[in-house]
Amino acid sequence: MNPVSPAAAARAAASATTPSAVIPRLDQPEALLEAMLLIRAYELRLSARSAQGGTPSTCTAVGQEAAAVGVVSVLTADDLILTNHRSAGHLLARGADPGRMMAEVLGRRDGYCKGKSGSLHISVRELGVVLTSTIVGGELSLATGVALSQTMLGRPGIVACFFGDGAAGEGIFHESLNLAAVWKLPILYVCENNEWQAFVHRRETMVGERIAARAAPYGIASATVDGNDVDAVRTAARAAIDSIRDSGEPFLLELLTYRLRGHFEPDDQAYVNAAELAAWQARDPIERLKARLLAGGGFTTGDLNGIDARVNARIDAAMAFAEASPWPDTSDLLTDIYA
Amino acid sequence: MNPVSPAAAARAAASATTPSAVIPRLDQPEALLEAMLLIRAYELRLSARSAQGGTPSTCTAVGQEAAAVGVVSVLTADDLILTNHRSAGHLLARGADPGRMMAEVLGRRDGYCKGKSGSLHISVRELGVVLTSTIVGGELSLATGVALSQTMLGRPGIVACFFGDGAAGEGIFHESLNLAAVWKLPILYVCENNEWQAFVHRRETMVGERIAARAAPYGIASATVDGNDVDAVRTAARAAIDSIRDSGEPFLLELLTYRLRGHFEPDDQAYVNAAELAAWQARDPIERLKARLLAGGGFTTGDLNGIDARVNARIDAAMAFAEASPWPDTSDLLTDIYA
Amino acid sequence: MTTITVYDAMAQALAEEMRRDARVLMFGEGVATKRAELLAEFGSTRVRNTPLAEGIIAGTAVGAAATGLRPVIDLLFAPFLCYAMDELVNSAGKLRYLSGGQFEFPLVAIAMTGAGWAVGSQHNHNVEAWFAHAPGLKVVMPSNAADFKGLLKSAVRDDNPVLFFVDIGLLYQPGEVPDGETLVPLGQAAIARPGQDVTLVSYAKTVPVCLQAADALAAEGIAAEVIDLRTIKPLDEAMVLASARRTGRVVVVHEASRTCGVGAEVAALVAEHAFDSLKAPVRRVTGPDAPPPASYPLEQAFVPGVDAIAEAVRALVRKLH
Amino acid sequence: MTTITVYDAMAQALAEEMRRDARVLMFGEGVATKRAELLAEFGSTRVRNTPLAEGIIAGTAVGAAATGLRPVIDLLFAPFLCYAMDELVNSAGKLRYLSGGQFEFPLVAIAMTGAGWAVGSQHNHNVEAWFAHAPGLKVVMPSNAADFKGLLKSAVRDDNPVLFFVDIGLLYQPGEVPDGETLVPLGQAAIARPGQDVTLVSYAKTVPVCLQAADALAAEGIAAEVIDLRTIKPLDEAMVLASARRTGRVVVVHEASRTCGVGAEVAALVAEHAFDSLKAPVRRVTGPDAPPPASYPLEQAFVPGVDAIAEAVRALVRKLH
Ligand SMILES: Cc1ncc(C[n+]2csc(CCOP(=O)(O)OP(=O)(O)O)c2C)c(N)n1
Ligand SMILES: Cc1ncc(C[n+]2csc(CCOP(=O)(O)OP(=O)(O)O)c2C)c(N)n1
Ligand SMILES: [Mg+2]
Ligand SMILES: [Mg+2]
Repeated sequence: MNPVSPAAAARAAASATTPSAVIPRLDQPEALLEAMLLIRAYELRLSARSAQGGTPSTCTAVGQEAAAVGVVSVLTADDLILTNHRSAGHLLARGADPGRMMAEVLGRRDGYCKGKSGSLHISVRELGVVLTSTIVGGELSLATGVALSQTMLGRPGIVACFFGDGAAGEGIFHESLNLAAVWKLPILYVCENNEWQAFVHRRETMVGERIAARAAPYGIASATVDGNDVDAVRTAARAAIDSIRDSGEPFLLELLTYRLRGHFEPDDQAYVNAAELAAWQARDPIERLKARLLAGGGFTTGDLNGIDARVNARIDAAMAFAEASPWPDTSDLLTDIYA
Repeated sequence: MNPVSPAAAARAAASATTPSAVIPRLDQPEALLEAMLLIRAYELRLSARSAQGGTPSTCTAVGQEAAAVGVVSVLTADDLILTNHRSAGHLLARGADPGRMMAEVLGRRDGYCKGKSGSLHISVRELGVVLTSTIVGGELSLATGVALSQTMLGRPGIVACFFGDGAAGEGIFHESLNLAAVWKLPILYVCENNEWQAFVHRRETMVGERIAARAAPYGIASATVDGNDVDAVRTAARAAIDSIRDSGEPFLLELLTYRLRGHFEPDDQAYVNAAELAAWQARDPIERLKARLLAGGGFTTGDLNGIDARVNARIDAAMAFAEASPWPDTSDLLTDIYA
Repeated sequence: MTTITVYDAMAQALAEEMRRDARVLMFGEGVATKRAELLAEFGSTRVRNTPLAEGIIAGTAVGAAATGLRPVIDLLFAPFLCYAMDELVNSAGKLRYLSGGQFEFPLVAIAMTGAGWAVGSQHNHNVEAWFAHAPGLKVVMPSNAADFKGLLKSAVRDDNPVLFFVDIGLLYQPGEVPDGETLVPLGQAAIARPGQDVTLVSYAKTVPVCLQAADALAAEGIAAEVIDLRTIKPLDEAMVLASARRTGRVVVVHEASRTCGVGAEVAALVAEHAFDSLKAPVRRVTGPDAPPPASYPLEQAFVPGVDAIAEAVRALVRKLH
Repeated sequence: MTTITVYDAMAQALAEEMRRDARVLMFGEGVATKRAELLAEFGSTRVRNTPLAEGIIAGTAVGAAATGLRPVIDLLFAPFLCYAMDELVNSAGKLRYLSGGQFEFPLVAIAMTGAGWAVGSQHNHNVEAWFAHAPGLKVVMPSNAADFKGLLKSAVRDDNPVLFFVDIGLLYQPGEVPDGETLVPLGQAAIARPGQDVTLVSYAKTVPVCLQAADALAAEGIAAEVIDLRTIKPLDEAMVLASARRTGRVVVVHEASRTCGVGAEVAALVAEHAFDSLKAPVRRVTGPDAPPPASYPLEQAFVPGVDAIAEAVRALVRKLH
């Protein structure tokens, strides 16, 4: 017999799961804006490139930058993140290198997943972004186990699980919430309700307007907030995390936002109601933050242009890095299957 | 082209799905009691037999007879029923022949499913008891389709789908409710909350006490009622069905009851809290109905003994029929796979 | 003959069958959005979007099929079938049998799979063998526009549950489709190219690859027969075995992973029932036992190529010539 | 050596591994109720009941395995795996690969299957081949108490997701189990009985049936070698092929349905890699492509019996003697 105490096991395993890369501090308005601009620029650059052909398409979250940055900015380095097919915002806000992300999207060797993932399931373990799944609902099924490890191995971080309004239609959403409630797992369920589920409007898929209403039967606390207002998102996410830490129980945060581009590039959005789209374009989270900073935040147009320029330079460099990255070797086809 | 109108298609398909066997009228107290006694006697007879060995075991619903009889008694011949592994009550209340049911349990040729089902998935199409599944949640996944046929083919009946508190933990429960709400399907979801999910107490599996609370987020009306009081069940089920017919929308009826025997025969119930069991034994639905009939229903003990005797005679005959039924032929192994 | 893509061939099949039989309806995530022409012609009762929930999409189809409708469902990508296994396998595949024949399940479940879009193994995973291994189901996986149309129409008319797999790489391939009613019976393979030296057995996207390999081999004087299974279950054993007995050499080719794949079944059938005619080992050229990767060159390397097929044939022919 | 049942052998394996490694935990529907001795020894944090929801049971195990725990889950009966396919196949099997090797998934998923309890095909359905066909998973299916113990312990120690199938018919079979630490490595078949005339390849409940058939054949002068695969994936191809090359005659026997089953894989391997040694066709004696029925005599008829196996062997030996 060689008994291992849970604490010792935790120490042993900790190195492998505690985020080890540099996680940026996003607590100043400028940093928040820069993160949102970086996400936007990253997604538009890839979209433009794929429109020309020859580059794999992506699911962009243009219009949802405040949701991603708002939540991720209030997480600590100990917290873990699970995300899905529409992950660029979560990853970049957490500090992922846009160059390695682009390399992954292009299927290159320097991608975070050696090119095997492509855009749809990018995990970056050293940043605590684990087990990304493009199966809608996949991350919801895994978050409970990740949170169970956190509690059983005595780790401090909570688990933030990002998913869409569509995912809340999968049965596994319900199973996940129920187990998290019964086992008191420290999970922040973050539903980015962007009104779309691929080519189907959310209203076609449910009676009622709020995903958050689904938390109550499980005894799970919830809140719904304007997801296009980064400050509102931060405040709500902080409160949610406090609730998780105080109660030891999960929380469901619903962020009301909108997918401004199509489901998957290219997408002509012919099926989208033009007035609805226009109304949400007028609520663009980046423009709103910019306006706020200009109005009372002590920023000038010049300041903002400066941030834009920095971001564009980073994206240029990232794309150059990605394009310079070699293709995987054919032998890589058979690696990483078994441990 | 050979266009077929939906109405013509309905006529063509109707013969195959409208219940064609005799469905008993259960509207008098005596008939209700007799149905409940028949179920009890049926289950106890099979349990006693399987305790001796050599007879396949069953999942009994002893203690839940008021739930089955109460709901089934207010259905019309046009309505359809889906049930599960704990189905004897629903089947017998609907008028299934206990002899053919026992033959099925014993795996004999005269069973309703030629012996291929055994006790766990008995369907009787001619009685409108369709698509019985012993996969917990199975009936919930199928009920929506059955109800879709009812509406699209212009058939009058609603669909009553019986399931347990455990099944409400499966994600498919959530998917079923949501689709039924969005597509306005005429489904009476009947949850027999019997406090047990095989060897796990319901309280270990959920926060809160009511399955019915899970209907609200989908905009589905619900009610919770004493499932051991056959009159209360009938009243609630009638109101639920009226609601479905008036609104064209589904309804979730939760019946609070208790599984007085084990999950699957034999089961020593060592894991059951004795006080809880005793409390529920004291609320036995059959004893309650008997007491009511004796107190103010104009029945004498002799009347009730007469019913008991009739029921026992039927069960004796049923068992004799089942035992006399031949085994299937080995060639039956390969029939009924494809249409 | 008209030349149309596989996508359009399927659209024609669906429209024709919905026109013919009012009991046919179609639903799935985005079906009513993406198949706007069906929605326009048949209305929102028969062409429906659904919530994002494969389990209930499939379950609803199964329940509806048993009670008078003839649903066609689009489950998008084959890995999403993982959320619908209970409904497809335990209900559609078994409830006829378990009920002693009381129900029929005339439904078609469509799913896309295969390399071509560089989307990785949560979108690209060839799982047709799972459904061949499960009882009570039929499995179709065509290779060209005419068969897509003719088999989809037959699938809709079949009284059993049919899994209809669409190899992504073929979706926008044009092909000639006969004018007028086109029905291809389920369970019938086709000789895509006759030959007497070796039999290549394949289906879906690797059929054209086998044909290319056959071209290359012809130049070397090796006449390869190419059999397109078209239906995986029921498998046209008679045609496969007849060819194997004629040529004495068999190579099975598919993109799905090797272990317990359709190629294993074909090889086993040949090794059991055409053994006396065999002049050489039965070879399989298949995708590896790996998850298909996203990276384009790796994804391509996953799929059996012309060279690998031709080389497998050469080895067999060399062996005993 | 101590004689214990398969059930007790598994209980010992679980208790020993949980004692050895605090990261091992076990959960499932009724696990804490039914394994009261584990609950008593390891407490309610490490031995848990769950809600009735296979998807989240499996998903939780996968998420926990990737982040430091080593879960064992009991999913009860194999058909219920249909509710956990996404978690097992798309997550556990693929996320290591798709992440470029960032995660490991040391987990064991236990499920029962097979004839014996007359419960019908929604409880009894041998689907081990599905998981052999899916990438990134291991699949174990032992035939006797010692292997159940030794393989379950190895499965718990393995850093990959292991499907551990328990043939119901064996659960209360007694068998000798070595005293002290018992480890049986994954991926290693065993020669259950040596012989030189024919190779019977099998696993789980049909191994003892093959041994009985071998007894009967021995009386007729036919020496059958019986190979117990023990692990379905990775398959011990070397041992199977070596035996096939030695005997020149192979019969594969299992209870699962024939099409695309493990027997197809074994037959295909033999037909490809031991072809030159073959003296007769490769035969399969398997369950039919039907859902297992509940009725006892039909359920028995589903399972390959001694006579069918012996007759298959006789036909091969007759053929070329
Ligand atoms: C199980 C499954 N079903 C369907 C899909 C195809 N699909 C990918 S994203 C998507 C829409 C998801 O909607 P939502 O959850 O709201 O997230 P969003 O894309 O809006 O961020 C769909 C249907 C999938 N990847 N997985
Ligand atoms: C998918 C699935 N999981 C597990 C089981 C095993 N099982 C059969 S009945 C049962 C308990 C069901 O509980 P509930 O839904 O409350 O119904 P009850 O038995 O109490 O009537 C379980 C776990 C099953 N048949 N199907
Ligand atoms: Mg959305
Ligand atoms: Mg219950």
